[in-house]
Amino acid sequence: MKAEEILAASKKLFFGGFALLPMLWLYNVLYVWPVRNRADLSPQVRHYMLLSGILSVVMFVVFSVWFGIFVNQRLNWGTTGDTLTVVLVKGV
Amino acid sequence: MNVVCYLASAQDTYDTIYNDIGSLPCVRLLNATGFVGCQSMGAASGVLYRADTLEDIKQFANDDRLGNQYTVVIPYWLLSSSNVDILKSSKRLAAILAVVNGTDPAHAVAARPSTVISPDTTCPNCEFGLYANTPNQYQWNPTGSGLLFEQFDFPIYALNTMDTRNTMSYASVMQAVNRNRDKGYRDYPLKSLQFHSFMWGAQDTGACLRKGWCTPVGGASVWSTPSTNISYTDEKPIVVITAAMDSRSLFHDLTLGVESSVAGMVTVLAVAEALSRSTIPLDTMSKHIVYTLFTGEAWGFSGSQRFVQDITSSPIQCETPPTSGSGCAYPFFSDLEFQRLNPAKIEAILEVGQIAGMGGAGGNPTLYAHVDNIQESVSTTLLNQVVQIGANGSTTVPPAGIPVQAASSDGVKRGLPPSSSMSFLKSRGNIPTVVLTDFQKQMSALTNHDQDDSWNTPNTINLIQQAASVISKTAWLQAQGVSDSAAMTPAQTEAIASIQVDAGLVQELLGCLSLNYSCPLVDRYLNVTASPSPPARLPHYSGTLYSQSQPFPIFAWSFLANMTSVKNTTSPTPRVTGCSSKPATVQCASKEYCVGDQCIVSLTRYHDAYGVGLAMNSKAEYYIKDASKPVWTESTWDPIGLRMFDVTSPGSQIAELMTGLALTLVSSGVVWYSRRFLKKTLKED
Amino acid sequence: MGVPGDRYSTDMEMTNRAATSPSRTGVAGEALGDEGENIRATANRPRRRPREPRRRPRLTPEQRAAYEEAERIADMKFYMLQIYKIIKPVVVCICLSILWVKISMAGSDYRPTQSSYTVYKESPNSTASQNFLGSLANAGIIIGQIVIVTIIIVVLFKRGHIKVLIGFFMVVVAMLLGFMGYILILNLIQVLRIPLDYLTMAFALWNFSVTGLISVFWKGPMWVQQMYLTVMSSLMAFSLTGLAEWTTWMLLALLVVWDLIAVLCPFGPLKILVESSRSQNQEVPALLYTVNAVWFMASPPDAILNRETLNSKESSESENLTLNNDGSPRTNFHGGHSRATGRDGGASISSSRNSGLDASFSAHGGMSRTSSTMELVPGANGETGNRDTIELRERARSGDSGNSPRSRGEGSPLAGRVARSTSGRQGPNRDPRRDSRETDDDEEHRESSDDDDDDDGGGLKLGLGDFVFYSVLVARAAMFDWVTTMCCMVAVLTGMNATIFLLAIYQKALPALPISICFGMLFYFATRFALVPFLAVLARGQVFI
Amino acid sequence: MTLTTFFGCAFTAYGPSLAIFFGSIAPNAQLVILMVSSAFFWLISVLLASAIWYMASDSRNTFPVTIIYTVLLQELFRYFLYLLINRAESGLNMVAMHPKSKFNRSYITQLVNSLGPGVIMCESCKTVSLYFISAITTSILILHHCAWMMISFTGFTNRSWLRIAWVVITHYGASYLTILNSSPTINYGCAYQIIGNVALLIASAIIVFADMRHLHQKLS
Repeated sequence: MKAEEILAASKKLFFGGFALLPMLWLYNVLYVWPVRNRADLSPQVRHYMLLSGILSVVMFVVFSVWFGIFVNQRLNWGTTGDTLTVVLVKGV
Repeated sequence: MNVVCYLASAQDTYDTIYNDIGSLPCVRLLNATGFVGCQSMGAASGVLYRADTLEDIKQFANDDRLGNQYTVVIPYWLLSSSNVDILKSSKRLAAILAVVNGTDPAHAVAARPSTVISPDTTCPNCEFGLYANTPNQYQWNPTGSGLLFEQFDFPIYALNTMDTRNTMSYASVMQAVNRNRDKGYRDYPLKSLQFHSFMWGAQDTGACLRKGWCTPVGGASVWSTPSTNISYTDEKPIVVITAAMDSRSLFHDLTLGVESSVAGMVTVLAVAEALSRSTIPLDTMSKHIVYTLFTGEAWGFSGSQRFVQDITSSPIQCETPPTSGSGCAYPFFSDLEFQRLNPAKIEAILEVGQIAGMGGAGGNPTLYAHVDNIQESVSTTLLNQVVQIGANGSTTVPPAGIPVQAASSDGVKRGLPPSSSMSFLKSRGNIPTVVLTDFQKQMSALTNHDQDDSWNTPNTINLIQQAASVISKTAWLQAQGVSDSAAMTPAQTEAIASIQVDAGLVQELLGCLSLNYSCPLVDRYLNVTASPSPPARLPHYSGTLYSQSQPFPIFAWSFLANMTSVKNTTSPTPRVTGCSSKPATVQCASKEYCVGDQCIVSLTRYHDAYGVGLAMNSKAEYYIKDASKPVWTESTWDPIGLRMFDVTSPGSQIAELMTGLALTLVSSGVVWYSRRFLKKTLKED
Repeated sequence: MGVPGDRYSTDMEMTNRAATSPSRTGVAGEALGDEGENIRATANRPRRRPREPRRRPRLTPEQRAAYEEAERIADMKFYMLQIYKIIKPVVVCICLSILWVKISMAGSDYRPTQSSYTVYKESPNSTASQNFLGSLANAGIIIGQIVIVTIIIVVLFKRGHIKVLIGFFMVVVAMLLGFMGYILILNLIQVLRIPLDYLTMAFALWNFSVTGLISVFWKGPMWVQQMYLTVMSSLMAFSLTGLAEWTTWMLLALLVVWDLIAVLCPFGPLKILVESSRSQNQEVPALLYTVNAVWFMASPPDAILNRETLNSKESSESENLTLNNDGSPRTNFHGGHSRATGRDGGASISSSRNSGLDASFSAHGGMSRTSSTMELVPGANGETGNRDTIELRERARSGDSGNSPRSRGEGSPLAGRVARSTSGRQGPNRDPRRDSRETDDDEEHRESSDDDDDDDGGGLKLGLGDFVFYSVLVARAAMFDWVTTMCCMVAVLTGMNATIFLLAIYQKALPALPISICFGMLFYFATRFALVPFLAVLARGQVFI
Repeated sequence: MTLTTFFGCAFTAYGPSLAIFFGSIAPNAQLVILMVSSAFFWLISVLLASAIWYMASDSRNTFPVTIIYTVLLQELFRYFLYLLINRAESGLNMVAMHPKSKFNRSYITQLVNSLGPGVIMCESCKTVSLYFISAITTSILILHHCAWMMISFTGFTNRSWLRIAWVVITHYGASYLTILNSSPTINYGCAYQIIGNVALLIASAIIVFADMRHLHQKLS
């Protein structure tokens, strides 16, 4: 696998991640990690990998925070809460 | 090789492990602001523990040698908020089994405390009553504990030896709990009980209805009139004779309410029977007589309020007529005949409240006539009439010696006790109204009580008979337009004398409607004994709307239809009989009903009864229209049940786990070591 | 699936196969397993080996005879390794399906998602004949779809519309991951009473399926792709458990027939497909679970310096790199879904290359090799075959000893340690070679240029469809009882092994369903009606046998 | 039976066999395949047994009879398996050298089925839950099967009837011992059963290790 290909791939993955695809960023990290130390690898790749890692973590944090809010607040939101919920939870 | 397989023989294994038990659950109900009743998210299970007295409960709470989770078996009368708090404080309460009736001495009737405490509030349904907005209204049920309005986050089930199945369950539970007690609750395996009591509904009626996990509490009221030609426009006034048909209690399967509702219902039915004897046909009188028996009264006067709301809002604009039958699809009405009643014309209301005489306040039984204290003047004449007739009756007709007093005879004007009349008076305050009860100051302590399941003959029967005769005569005089019995034509004197309440009928009705539904009387109308398992004691809980059959409304309908139908006196041709026994040959004409194997013409109708705060939209879904009015709904459940089984001690369970882990670790260690050993031997060789 | 070691190791074998008979060489390595040490030493600089032809003369005829002798065993071992590699994902897939079913059944109100294309709704009160005909109709409809789609695919492929096929498969995979995932999530959150909001779910599904698409059709770590393929099959299987019971059995039975026809008949579409793929030298785009790493993110030998802590097998990466690197992007088109939509990829091995023997003598293989070996050893053409087999044998031996020592009697850790230490030692004296890398690469490129389809064709490939229907069978059993489930699982796995051994014997693409499914169904009914009550009785007496 | 008991029993029953599996079988291709096929053959034998039981409707609940043909069939099929594998792997005989584990799978059902809160008490020893007894017996039986596998294969390979006889006899012994579990008369019957089985197991294990040592010496 040529360094340029890696660069191109991780670049694509990195920009693709902005389509609400943090998992793609994670994927990018998994993808580049094994070869992060290749001498002929352009430093950009490492930057992309780093950024992807950070961004994916951020995204996941954001969504888990949202989920926490939802779980705790949905009952107070009334109809909105119900429409947001996929399967209404019985008994609570 | 040891297998217990799923389908093929799972059942017998299941039976060897588990013992299913007939269950009388306490369920969750919701109103505009929250929910009441019992709920357990998971399946609660606990070792059976027996507590017969308050001391036992305290000891359970303080005994630190006890283990994890317990199902406490207590007598019903120990089930109070304070005791429950004590039990919960122990942190090891899984569920409660309340024994309402039991053969064990600790649960026998003899063991019951002398003073019963009503589980209802200190003024039942008053927040929906006539005086809801008046400051410090009179509390009719001062001893009420409000247990019905508590929230329990654990299952509470009842045990009651009311029929063979429940007696068996009771027996097995008692046997198990006694064995546990003999083992000191420490010598495992102990008997444990598991409860499934998962209620879908949560928060309040609004949210629950939105999610479709609740059904309105309610049923069918019944109204009936002898004057089949009644119309909205004929200027004839109306005399309403009314009572409630349902009551409530913690365990809906046990709800009976002899005092709370049955006696009143019996009275009205007896009145209808007595008046049907009148030699002067009722439909020819100057006023209409209308009998109303309301369901859902225990739930904020749902039945009466809805009835009043509907008749006052008539004529109804039916937007979408029904595809078949009578009534209207939207706005929904199962029947529209009620539009023939003109609320403006209601000129007198005679209501029967609690008159079983089970108040516990001893003394010689007396009937009290309550009137509204706001517009007292309008009711004065009616009140006097009732009292006077009561006085006459006590002397002339049997039963002798049950006087009828004005409730305000002691000079205190308390107004009306919680009653259906309030619904009428709320819409129009100036209707002469008298509510006849057996109490003066304070409702019976058995109000909405699970143990309100008995009466004492002949006392109760006399009371009912007296009330019935008083009401029938008053209604008759009212209908005749005669203010004073002194000024009566001979015909009228002869006619009123013909109105006699049959004590035998009263007794029979009482028996049929409380303890044995498949009695000859009911059977004559509904042929219940034909069913494979004839019902005996049926709950008087109104149930949820349109969901289950309504035995008491159905019977009331048939009985009233029969009593109010056009009798031979006016129509010489005898009734056609055999419409139900020989349906092939005998068919009733249109507009005729087949009641008790007879084709009759009658104006007797059901009327939907559910909280007036609720309404049904065009998509046949219920929603809250007015949260200030009653909006009681019952939550949907998962299948409910109890099962009993052995459990091993927590200690031994831990031991088992430890054994397992140890075994695993050791064996893996051995494997690892032996592999290394083998390798070494190979290398050495 | 996940274990990197297997990947490299098979990769290794593939590599050898790419040039010549791998199994033979592989075993040669094993046969003289005692040489393990020094072989492993050479393992780490294989590309240097051609330049040091010292070893070749060491080969005497009797030794060669020994190699021939070793081949049968070798094939056996090779297929065992293949089975070993394929069993893991299959088992995982089956277990996942069982899990889904069990969880869904735990729900108080489990309504299996009735498939839209069932004309006949089974009802308990309908008679057996009704059930039979109705289920036959349902299954027939599904099979019909499968057949049609298969034929379409074959036609497209023969016309060479690879892009269309790939696009089609992409759509299918996206649909599977998204829609089936959605259905599964619905079941799970309903049973587990999880409050989930549409935002989070859409987000999760979107991420899940897009990443899946990329990993399956584009680049990415091998194990992620394998994971996705497995999960996807389990999802498909779960969605098929929605079929009524009789329909399921009927469907499986018909599938067996169809599979036989399609793969074995002279005009069976799949046979045509395989042949045309061979003649066109064109990889069939299909969802095949390849046990071999068809593509790996390569790293130069010097990376080993920083990877001493890792698994010793990575020392063979250098080989993978050079042999696979430009085969890789294309081979990622192991795309599209197979059986779920009707594309029917039986367990197929491009046979002409798989057995060492007929590879080395088949014209194609021979040509390719000679052409490739020209650069390696300027020598008499007659000899080349043997020569470079020998060389490659050594190379393979080295690689092999690097890879799968565990398959031999003595355990791996020791070997691993040695290998690691050697690789460590190799580290420094590698560095100069990085300059000469280009030339090496060129050689390797030319060598591998015409072996591309080899490293796809090489190694065992199991159509995901087989995954799916194995899982369907076991999941259906799981709806009944645990004993039945286990029995069916064993039956299916055994059937699969049998199929693969048959592959070893017949050296041609074989349908993977018939044996397994027949065993499975047989065991299902036998267990359900005889074994289960039997065991129940034994259970009551707590008697063990 | 609570979750604790569930895991307790699960570990007890399957811990050892899992240890053997992951320890010595999973890493090895041949062994995995051998395990699957041995399980397959074992299932066939049990299936046949159940079929016989199905037909012999009169002696369904007399366990001694059932055990006779069940065990016999198992041993028979073990021999068939040996023949097959011997044929398949003519040349390299690594067969006798490796242990083959087999999961006594069927206990799973009881385990899962009993995930509910209730337990049955063992009839012969009232204090212990039947599940736990079964778990212990299961694990012992699994180990038994491994040992028998190895012993019998060694026996088959070098024609030592002693070993084969030992396998058959101990198999019968183990099975008949388990009848004690349900005996209402003998007190602590399950204890005797477990002790007896463990004794047998130890004996077999000694034989196995002896064989292995011998084998290795021979190899070297």
